[in-house]
Amino acid sequence: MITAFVAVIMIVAYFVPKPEVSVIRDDLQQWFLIVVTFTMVLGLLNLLFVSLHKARKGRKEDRFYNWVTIVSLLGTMAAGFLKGGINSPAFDFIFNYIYIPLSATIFSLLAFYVASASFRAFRAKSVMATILLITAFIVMMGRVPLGDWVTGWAQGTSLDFLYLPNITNWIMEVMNMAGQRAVLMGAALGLIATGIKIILGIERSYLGGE
Amino acid sequence: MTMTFAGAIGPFLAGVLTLAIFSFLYKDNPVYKFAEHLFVGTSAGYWFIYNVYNIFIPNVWVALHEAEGFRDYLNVVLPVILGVFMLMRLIPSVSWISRWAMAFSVGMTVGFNTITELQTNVLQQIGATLSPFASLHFNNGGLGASVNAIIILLAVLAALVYFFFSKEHTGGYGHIAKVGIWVLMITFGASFGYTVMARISLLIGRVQFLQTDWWVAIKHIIGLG
Amino acid sequence: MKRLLFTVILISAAFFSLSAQESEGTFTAEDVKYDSGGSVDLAWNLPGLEESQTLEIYRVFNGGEGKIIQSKDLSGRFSDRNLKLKGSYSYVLRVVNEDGTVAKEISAGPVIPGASLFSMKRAIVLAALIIIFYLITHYIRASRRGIEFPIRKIPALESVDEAIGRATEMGKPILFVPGIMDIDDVQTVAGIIILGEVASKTAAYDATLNVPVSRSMVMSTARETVKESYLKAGRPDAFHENMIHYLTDDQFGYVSGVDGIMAREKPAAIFMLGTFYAESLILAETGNSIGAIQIAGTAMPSQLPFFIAACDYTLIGEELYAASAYLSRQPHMLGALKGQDMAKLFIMIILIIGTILTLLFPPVGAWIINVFSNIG
Amino acid sequence: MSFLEKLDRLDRRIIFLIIGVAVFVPLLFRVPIKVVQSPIVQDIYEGIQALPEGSIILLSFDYDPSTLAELQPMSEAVIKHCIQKKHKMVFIGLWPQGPKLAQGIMDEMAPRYNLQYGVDYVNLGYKTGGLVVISSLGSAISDPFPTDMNGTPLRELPIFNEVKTLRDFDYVVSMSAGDPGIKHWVMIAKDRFKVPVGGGVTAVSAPAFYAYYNSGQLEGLMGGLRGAAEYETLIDTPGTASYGMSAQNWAHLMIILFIIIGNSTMLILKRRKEKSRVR
Repeated sequence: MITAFVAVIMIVAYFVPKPEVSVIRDDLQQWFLIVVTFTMVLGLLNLLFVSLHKARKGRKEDRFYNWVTIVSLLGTMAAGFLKGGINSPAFDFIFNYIYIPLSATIFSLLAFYVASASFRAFRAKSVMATILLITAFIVMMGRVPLGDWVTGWAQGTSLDFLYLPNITNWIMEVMNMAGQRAVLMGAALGLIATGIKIILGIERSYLGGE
Repeated sequence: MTMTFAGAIGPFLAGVLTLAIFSFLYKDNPVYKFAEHLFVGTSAGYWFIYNVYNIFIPNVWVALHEAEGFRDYLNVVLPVILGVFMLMRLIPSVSWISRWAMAFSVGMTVGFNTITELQTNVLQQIGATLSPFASLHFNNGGLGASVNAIIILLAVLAALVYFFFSKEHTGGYGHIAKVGIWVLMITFGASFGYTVMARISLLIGRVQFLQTDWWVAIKHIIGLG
Repeated sequence: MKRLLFTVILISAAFFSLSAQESEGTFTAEDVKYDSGGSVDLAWNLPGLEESQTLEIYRVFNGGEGKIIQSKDLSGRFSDRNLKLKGSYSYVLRVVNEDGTVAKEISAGPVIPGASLFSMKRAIVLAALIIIFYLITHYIRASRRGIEFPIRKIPALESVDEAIGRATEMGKPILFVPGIMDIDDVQTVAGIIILGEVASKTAAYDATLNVPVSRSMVMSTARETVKESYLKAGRPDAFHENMIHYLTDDQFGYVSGVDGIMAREKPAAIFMLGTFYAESLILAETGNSIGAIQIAGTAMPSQLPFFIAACDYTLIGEELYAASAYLSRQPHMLGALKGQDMAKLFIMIILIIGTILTLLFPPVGAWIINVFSNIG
Repeated sequence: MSFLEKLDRLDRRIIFLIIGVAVFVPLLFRVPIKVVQSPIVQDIYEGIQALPEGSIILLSFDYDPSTLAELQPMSEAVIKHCIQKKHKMVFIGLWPQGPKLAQGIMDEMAPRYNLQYGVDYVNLGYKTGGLVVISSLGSAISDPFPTDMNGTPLRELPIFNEVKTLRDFDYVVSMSAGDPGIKHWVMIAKDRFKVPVGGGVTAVSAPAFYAYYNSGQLEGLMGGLRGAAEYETLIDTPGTASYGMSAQNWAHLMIILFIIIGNSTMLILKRRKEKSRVR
């Protein structure tokens, strides 16, 4: 009920720019922001409780690490409330020398996983996978000097179209664009249909089955 | 490069943490676990503070202080109440209250997404596919672009055919669907190639950091700098 | 003589009026019609502006004045946006000499930046929404009247039985990963619906199901759903709450947790259905290395390549949403899916007709393109 | 177990090691690599090159440290180019961390090239608001930025004798990792105020901006590390991107080899199995 009501207001308000109506849309958006912030607080409390529980009653060898989580969480929050807030030197230090290196490094681990997956998992098991691999191949070659070395002879000649960076650009600008568009349209329709089902009350599993 | 001892500590610490994460590649170990838990804690704390300063303070605190009249108050108090409902999930006996907040949140996302998805991902994409045809010409300069516009149109159509669910992929229709899935595979292959590149760039950034900033900091700390 | 005098007067009048206009210039402020409100169009024309002078435009509102434009252009237009609706705005244009003295002042307004009852530029969105809404509800109603809609084979979903069967034979568990987002994400909802179908099969085969989640709300929803499936299958005794367990909200913490489960329990079938980000590759690679049958699905375009390359079957984008209808075969779900297909057909027809019109009647085409591209 | 079977079940740590070495070694030896130019990068270079000496460039740092690896080399390359051409630079940031990143570059460059703060360059700092900040720059720079990053009023900085509004800039360069970013500079600075806009984005998001380039709304674009390396080659001063590019090159080569080896062992083993089954 609430869901459908809110959703319909949002949709109607989009089409009616009359201030009396569109203001509701802006207000609701503000509300949403605030509610989402609370969701984040919820996640944070969850994390804190779970860690506390594990830190006291979990497996012995894991207890220490849960304290690490708790202390770093509270420490970061404390630094944020110091004078200067988000720009305080302490918060800056945590951000620049702990948060940034850790998050960048964790994401860079994926470079290694890509490599190992390319060896063990990315196999031409089917026609589809083969097409995908060949395209990935060309694009990877075309984006580094390797592509120039291998096909540099073709550049500027009548076989210019065989020059790998050119093929890469064409794939990106034509085939990739078309495919992305179709995926976007399809997924958008799927989402809209689910939205309509939710508004009509046909779909209500998000409430945890009643 | 000038660097104070105190200034060297930060990069030094960052370098150690970087290596701690990399140590996971060999195998899971206490040093990695420490760094991972440190990351979980700091990132949760960081986003919390970020939200406090960017959402809570301007939208709740300041808004409450500058509120004029009933309506402005309502605009702060009601969402805060809904937010508190959300927190009720932590208390099992009243966790059903959080469903109201969830219902609101789902309603917002549905109402908002339905429109934006329709506008940007359906209608404007139609416009973008059609627009090259307005300047279509098959002379020397425009030939490539025109052929590309036609290829894009056909590829979009074929890929959409693949997404039809109410008809078996058989006969000529099946062939079109087949072309469609090929288009999709080429798309995914291309974005695969690009993502690989971005991930390796990130790794390069970390290695460059270790080789320059960290190295300078180490030299400094042991008194060589 | 009289005539001459008359002519002189006429010419000088014209001259004066011209020069008057030249020195005065024009400055107008108008509300933008059929918009979403909050904008005023300003236009000025000052042929007499000298090289050394600059013009400044001030917005006057609530007794306060704020400079919005500083320019040396003789004429120009500007849209003042983000104004309060129903406020009364005036504008003052001042021509300022080099030494800072004001040479001239023209005011315009007051204007009330109103909004119309309906935004014309968005009409196309409304039309599209009505059509899609009609198509989907129409086919849902048709399905309720008992009309059956066929559905094509989706290989990834055909293989669900096979995967569960194999896991049962081998006596190994089945792992279901519903992504890392909360339940208000539509993809997560789609994932949970499929979980319900998977659970009724594991209940029937008496296989072990393991569902690690990263959100508490997803956990409670998933528990309800799985419980219901086990009840319907007549195996309430086989259901345990801790089949579905919470790991952590944190992305990488969750991934290393799931990775650990894969390494320890070596599930024979792994389902990954929902919203995935960078973790897709790590999960798919590990799953592949333990030799499990992997069925994945997401609508995140950037993660699909990894799933397709490393998993046995992948639901691509819209297929994920179609999955619940496919597995449950509930009439209204199939009807909605048919409506979705019709909407797609409609888009394709627009694309084809649009192309033909653009090629044959360029002005009509330009209009169509504008309608689709410039949505207010 | 035959060699091929062993290869098929290779420990992934060996693969990790190979990739690590492929990235680490080229970076250690700093082998710059010359990359072939693409027109989209060349255009932004030529745009800045063609401006008369002493033109004023606005550089917007619209990213944070998470995309440093890709975007910082671009910023460095463009700043070096501006210094070579004796252009004056004004830095701002639409992202909170951006101006600090600009500061980091200038702390190193300013003493080396003898640049004077306030005359040759100015750092205005960060303002929240994105699109709104840009459009208010259009009316007067002093509206969103009454002072620079250090709190000095703009009238005390000589550079602002010539520059009053966004229109007075000769070029806008945005290094952009998302929203707000280069898209908004195009929408306001280019479309509304007719100031040429160019810049750089991450490799992942680059394809989405080709449309702006093709329509002429964007003068030129650097995409990812490769774009930065191309720019470095154009100004003939190899920097981090050029060194990084050779590491990228080797890493890609390795990944491509992995795919080939992985697939060929699979095929050979499959064929063997089939043969043994026939027997």
